[in-house]
Amino acid sequence: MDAAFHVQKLNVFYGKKQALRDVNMEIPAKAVTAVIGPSGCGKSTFVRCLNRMNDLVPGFRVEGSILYQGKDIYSRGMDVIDVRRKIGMVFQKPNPFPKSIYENIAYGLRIQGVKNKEKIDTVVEESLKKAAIWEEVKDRLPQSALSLSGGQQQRLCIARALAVAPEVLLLDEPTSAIDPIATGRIEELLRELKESYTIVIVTHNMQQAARISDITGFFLMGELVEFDPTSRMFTNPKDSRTEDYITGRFG
Amino acid sequence: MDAAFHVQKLNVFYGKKQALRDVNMEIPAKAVTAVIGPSGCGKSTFVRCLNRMNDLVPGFRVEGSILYQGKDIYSRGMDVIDVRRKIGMVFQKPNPFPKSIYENIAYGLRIQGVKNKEKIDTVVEESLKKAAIWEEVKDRLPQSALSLSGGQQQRLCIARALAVAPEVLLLDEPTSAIDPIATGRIEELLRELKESYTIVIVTHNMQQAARISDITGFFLMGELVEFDPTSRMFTNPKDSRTEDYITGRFG
Amino acid sequence: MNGQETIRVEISDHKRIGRLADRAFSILGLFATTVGLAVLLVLLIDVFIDGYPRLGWDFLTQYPSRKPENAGILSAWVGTAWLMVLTALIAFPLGVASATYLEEYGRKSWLTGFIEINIANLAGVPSIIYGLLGLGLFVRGLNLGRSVLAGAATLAILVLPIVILASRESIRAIPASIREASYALGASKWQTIRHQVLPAAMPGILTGTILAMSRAIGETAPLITIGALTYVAFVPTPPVSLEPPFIHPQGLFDAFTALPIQVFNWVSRPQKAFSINAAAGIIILLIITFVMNGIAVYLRHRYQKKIRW
Amino acid sequence: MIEGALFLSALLSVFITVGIIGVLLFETVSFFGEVSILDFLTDTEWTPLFADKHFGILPLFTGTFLTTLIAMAVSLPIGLISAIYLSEYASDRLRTTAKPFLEILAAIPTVVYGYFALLFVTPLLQKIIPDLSGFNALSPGIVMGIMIIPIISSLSEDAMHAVPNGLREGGYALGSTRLQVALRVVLPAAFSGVAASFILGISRAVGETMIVAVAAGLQPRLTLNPFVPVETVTAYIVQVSLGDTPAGTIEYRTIFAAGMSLFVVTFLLNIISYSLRKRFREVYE
Amino acid sequence: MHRHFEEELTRLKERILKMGALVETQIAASIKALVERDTALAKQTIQNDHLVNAMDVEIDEDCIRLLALYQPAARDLRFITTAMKITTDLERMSDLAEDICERSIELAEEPLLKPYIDLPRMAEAAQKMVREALDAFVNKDATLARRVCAEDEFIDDLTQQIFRELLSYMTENPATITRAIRISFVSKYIERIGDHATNIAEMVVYLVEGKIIRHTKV
Amino acid sequence: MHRHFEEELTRLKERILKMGALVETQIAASIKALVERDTALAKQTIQNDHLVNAMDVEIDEDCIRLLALYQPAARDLRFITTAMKITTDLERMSDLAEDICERSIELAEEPLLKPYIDLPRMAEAAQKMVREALDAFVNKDATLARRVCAEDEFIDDLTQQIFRELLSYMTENPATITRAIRISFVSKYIERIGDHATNIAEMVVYLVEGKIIRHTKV
Ligand SMILES: Nc1ncnc2c1ncn2[C@@H]1O[C@H](COP(=O)(O)OP(=O)(O)OP(=O)(O)O)[C@@H](O)[C@H]1O
Ligand SMILES: Nc1ncnc2c1ncn2[C@@H]1O[C@H](COP(=O)(O)OP(=O)(O)OP(=O)(O)O)[C@@H](O)[C@H]1O
Ligand SMILES: [Mg+2]
Ligand SMILES: [Mg+2]
Ligand SMILES: O=P([O-])([O-])[O-]
Repeated sequence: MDAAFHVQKLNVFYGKKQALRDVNMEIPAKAVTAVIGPSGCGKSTFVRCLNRMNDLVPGFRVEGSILYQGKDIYSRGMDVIDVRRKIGMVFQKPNPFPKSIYENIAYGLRIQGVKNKEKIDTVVEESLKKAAIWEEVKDRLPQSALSLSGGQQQRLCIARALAVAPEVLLLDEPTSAIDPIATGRIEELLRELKESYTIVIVTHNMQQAARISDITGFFLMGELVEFDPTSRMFTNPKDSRTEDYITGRFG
Repeated sequence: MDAAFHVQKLNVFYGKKQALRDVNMEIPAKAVTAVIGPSGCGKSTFVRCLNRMNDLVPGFRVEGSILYQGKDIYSRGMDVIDVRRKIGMVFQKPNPFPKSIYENIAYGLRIQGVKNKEKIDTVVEESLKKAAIWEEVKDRLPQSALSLSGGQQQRLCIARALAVAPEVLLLDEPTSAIDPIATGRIEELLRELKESYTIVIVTHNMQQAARISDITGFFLMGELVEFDPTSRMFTNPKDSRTEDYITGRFG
Repeated sequence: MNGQETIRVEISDHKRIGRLADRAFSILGLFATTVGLAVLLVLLIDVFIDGYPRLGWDFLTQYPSRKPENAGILSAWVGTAWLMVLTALIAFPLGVASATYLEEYGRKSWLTGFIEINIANLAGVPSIIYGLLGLGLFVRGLNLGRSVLAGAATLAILVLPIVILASRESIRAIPASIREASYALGASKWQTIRHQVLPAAMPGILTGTILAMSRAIGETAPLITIGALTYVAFVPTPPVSLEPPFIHPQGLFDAFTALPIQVFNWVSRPQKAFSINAAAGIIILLIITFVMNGIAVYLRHRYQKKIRW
Repeated sequence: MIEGALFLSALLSVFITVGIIGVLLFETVSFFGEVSILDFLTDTEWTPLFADKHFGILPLFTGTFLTTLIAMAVSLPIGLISAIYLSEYASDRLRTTAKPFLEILAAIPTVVYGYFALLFVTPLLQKIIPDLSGFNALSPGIVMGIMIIPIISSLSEDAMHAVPNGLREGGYALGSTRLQVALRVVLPAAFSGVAASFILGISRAVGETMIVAVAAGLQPRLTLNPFVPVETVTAYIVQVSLGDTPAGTIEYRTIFAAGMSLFVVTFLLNIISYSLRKRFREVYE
Repeated sequence: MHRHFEEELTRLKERILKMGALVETQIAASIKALVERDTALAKQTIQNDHLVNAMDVEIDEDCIRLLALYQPAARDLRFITTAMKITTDLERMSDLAEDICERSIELAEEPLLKPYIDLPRMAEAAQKMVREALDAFVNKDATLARRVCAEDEFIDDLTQQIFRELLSYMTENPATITRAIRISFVSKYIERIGDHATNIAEMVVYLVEGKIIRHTKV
Repeated sequence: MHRHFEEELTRLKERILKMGALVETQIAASIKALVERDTALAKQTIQNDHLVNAMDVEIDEDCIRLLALYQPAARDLRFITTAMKITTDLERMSDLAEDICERSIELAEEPLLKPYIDLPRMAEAAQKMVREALDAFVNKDATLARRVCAEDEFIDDLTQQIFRELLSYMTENPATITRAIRISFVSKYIERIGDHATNIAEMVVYLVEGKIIRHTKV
């Protein structure tokens, strides 16, 4: 597997507090990488570093490097806006814009200055199809996105992220606010999307990591304890701390 | 096992909408009964009927009977306040009163008119001990309950419910707002409490039902599809709908 | 639990009292709630009975007069209209801009903290103080005289905190997740504010602004303080006309009166006939106020229902 | 660039405060150039418009104090009880319909209340209390109280309503009655919000102008008798403004001195109310 | 997720069937080698045993992986645990076929004791049992599975019969002893293959009905 | 929950040990019955097999219950799946002890062929393997487990030796054939017990190291 990200000696601080310590990781392209670990271990911090979402947090500071396709996304020349466009993100709670379904998807194009209505139409349809929600919404594109159910909203958010043609999809506990059936559908979707996208998913739910990921990283107190193929991680982890966590003996 | 509740032909309506249909169930005393089922199937409605918490909902109507220790709790002569005191409840989100830890526990006694400080002190200590949180809070009883962590708050709420000496503890998804480690602690606690209390727990998390309950009821669209010992339910359910739900094939 | 038996005994009495108190309170509460509404009703009826006879077309089209039966509110309502338009034009952009800064840009610092307390305080400063400010600053300081502009500026400053607070509430209600979503798509900060935050917050902002204007419309004291005339037999120059130069800013500097001032003027006179005029004026004033409030309540209701984050 | 413009707008509110204080201070300082502060605070007569000028602010403040007291005596119990009722007892329908109607009370222009107090309430009261004079503190006080009811009931209700339902359920699940839940769980939880509404109500009463200007009479008097005419700080400012007092005269400056005193009092009240509200928010939002 | 898991289960099922087919082939080949005294085939068959072994390990790891990753319950859980046990039985069958081959290599070096008539019949019966047991597994057919269990009688009887016959040979002519014993071992092996098929059938009943019937005859 | 689950695991382990102890007793008793020609003991031992069977079913159900209710992963999962397999082996050992008893009942009705010397030694070695395999399991001791695998050699050799010896008896005196064959079966049974102990040991290695070593010698 090719690596999409090379994370090297990543250290992250919020003010004086260190949130990540010497993280090294090679995130494979076109695969699902899961990030697990107890609350506060730095999972969100980690994925949010991958598209510089954390830049917005006051006091945030990063050391080390994150190479995406060989280029350090934190280097001077890098355009944050561009990084974020290439590396899309989906959040814990579905957060559709309070606009129509159509406008939610179109937004990403509009801010890039795309005006051509036909082009936008095409992208809207394609993105919704990719996110496996087209059938459910195609007759109600002008309706408010808030009228959708939680699970639909989350798929809409995925479609919205796909609309700007990203290469990577970061997901921070995308199903923790969603009922089990909708969760199943999103897991299915992610599995399909990995054919074309590099996916990194943070999850509190170990079973979810087990079900959908190819490779899993286990964080503990800001450290990457183990980074292994998921099936190995769950049957025969290398590190005893991983073993303890996986078998529920942690803490 | 003795039955604590005999639920007979229970039908529940919210206005015109029927939320429960012909539910028959014998809830064993001094055991953990789990209630599972997909969202909206009537789990919460069911447990909230057991201590008449639903009386507060406008449009709520009940048919059939719920015998608790042989007496119908919905009969005319029944004192709601008394029913609720005997049949305590703990909710999804920890809801400590914004008072001191001590006052949270004392509240139940105070509203019953208990004034004796020593008695209250004793009950506060005992309840906190039973809820396995005494050690963590004994030095900070006068502090606000809101200063506790989510998991601690939930145990405090359990302690608060225990303080009025109930016989039954109803819990509606008590750990769904809490991190996994705190959840583990509460599960442990429930298992201990079943020595002395009849426990009914609603949970979205099938694994949780599997882990901690002795007997499980599976609801679907307001109907009680299956009510069986938990180990049977999870290895060899009778009803194919249960099987589908348990194996994640539902929907 | 050892003391449980004794607790039981104490309870039964306690329980009965508890029940009774509960019942009693529900009656008392209903009564307390209706008192206000009853007074409102009485007030409306009283005003209506008093003022109804005087209402009519000429009441709206006549200038005030020393003869009560000839006196009308033309100059008053035109003045009020002028004031409202100008006030809105000043207060709305400033209010929204300020709210946007504080919510979106203002890093937590002593300065933003200070601005925040300051605005909260301004919202509670008695309106008459604003009158004094208007008097000292606009009428005398900037030498605007007792003009429509001075009045509008005073009222704008008076309602500015209301607009800012409402706008801030509304902007704050937009969850951070919406902003993050926008950033994650590669939007810049201003794009995010412009395309997501402000449009989403607009219903709330408008509601707040309308409420602010309905407050402004009834304000009397500050206008009196800056010296609005109580007796004006002309209307300010209309801002546009059909003849060149079409636009006439000089209207801004004309003297003016306003509805509530007219009402106050009439109320203050001992003659019964003027009180009737006052009542009639009040009816007009109330209608405008109620309509604006109605719109605001409707807006708020509608959007509160629709948007659940 | 945009940020700069926005920042200036935000700063404007500071300029307004500076402006208020500046204007008030400017004239007040000149005022105290002519009148000693001691006199101002201790003299029991206020007669700046007479030939025998006295500049004791006390009579004006007793007027304000008296009308405020009456207003709060009316609005506080009614507002609070109705808040509890609406939040804890009333059905959702009643609550959502009653509240906007109550809020209308606060939206009515104060000059209308003045009319009401002078021409309806006073004559009515005179039937019960024969020696009530045509202008008095009682009638505007009561009407002001009515006007303040929604401030207290609505804000208190908001605060109580913001208390998460979980707390109530927690209370009921322990076997509480409705009243016990309302008084022992919800009210304490909403306490700072409720207190903030009280203080705001007081601040409103203190600063209220038109009702008292119309119905309380314009006679500064050091009394706590609610049946006789009095004058409040605010009414005095209106009184002077109505006349054509030229700028620069001592009479002109008195209104700024009175305004300054008023500002200081309401300022303190507002700050207290603000910090209370802030505390409430920190807990529940 | 459930579709994916379902796919995994299907794949698992297919693998087990493939392993079953391989084992059947092994059994058939071993008997063929015996009857036709084809040492080369016997050696080849012994060789092939490692394929079965590899599949055993692979399926086992797969099952454990599925248990770890998907936390199955009820039907799915029974399916996977059954699969784990079935492969053990299949693997043993292959081992037994290997044993048959070893004996047949030895026997091929000595003169023919007598033409094999009953052994191929037994072997056929055993093979049929294996096939039917796996069919029952695939189709979740408890009735078929129960029939398989019953068929074991037949093989057991034949084994007895063969043993008695061989005894008479041996007593008559001690020179045949070694060969006779070898042949008796072969029949024993086939009998054990039948036993393993019975095991599988019993597990199928468990899979379908959730009831462990093994040992119930005791 | 984890404490409770841990308790369940401990209980499972204890049950397996109890079953192991019972199986050891069965093996010892079967050999004793053979050597001392004690038909009563043999019958008793056959009787007792149902206890082992019952434990097998019980432990199996327990394992499936634990898998269903606690969804174990990693170490715990390996432990439970290993347990399921170990009991199968233990149960087969008990079956083999039963077979030994059957043969010993038959042998007891006939004159003694020769004093048993090697068989008890083999049986002892097999018992030791069983004990050690279970010790290894309990203590998660992969080293010990690997040693157990090695010990199997010894038993295999002895089996060969016994068989050769018996062959000579038979060829010399055809009257001994039936008895000799029975004895050779017994040795075969013991050898298989050793094989099963080896299986357990191999699974212990898997449990500890997460590596399936079975068949790796092939
Ligand atoms: N904005 C921030 N300022 C200061 N500290 C922060 C900030 N965000 C996170 N942290 C701290 O950094 C650590 C890692 O936080 P992070 O949110 O990455 O954890 P997480 O693994 O995502 O946890 P969770 O599962 O609860 O989402 C925590 O100790 C947290 O308290
Ligand atoms: N107050 C109410 N008024 C009207 N309908 C209601 C009310 N509460 C619940 N319902 C309806 O009754 C049904 C059962 O609801 P209930 O809350 O008991 O489901 P649940 O199983 O607890 O779901 P969840 O897992 O989402 O908590 C649902 O269809 C719901 O929409
Ligand atoms: Mg996180
Ligand atoms: Mg529920
Ligand atoms: O190896 P067996 O299963 O035939 O004993």
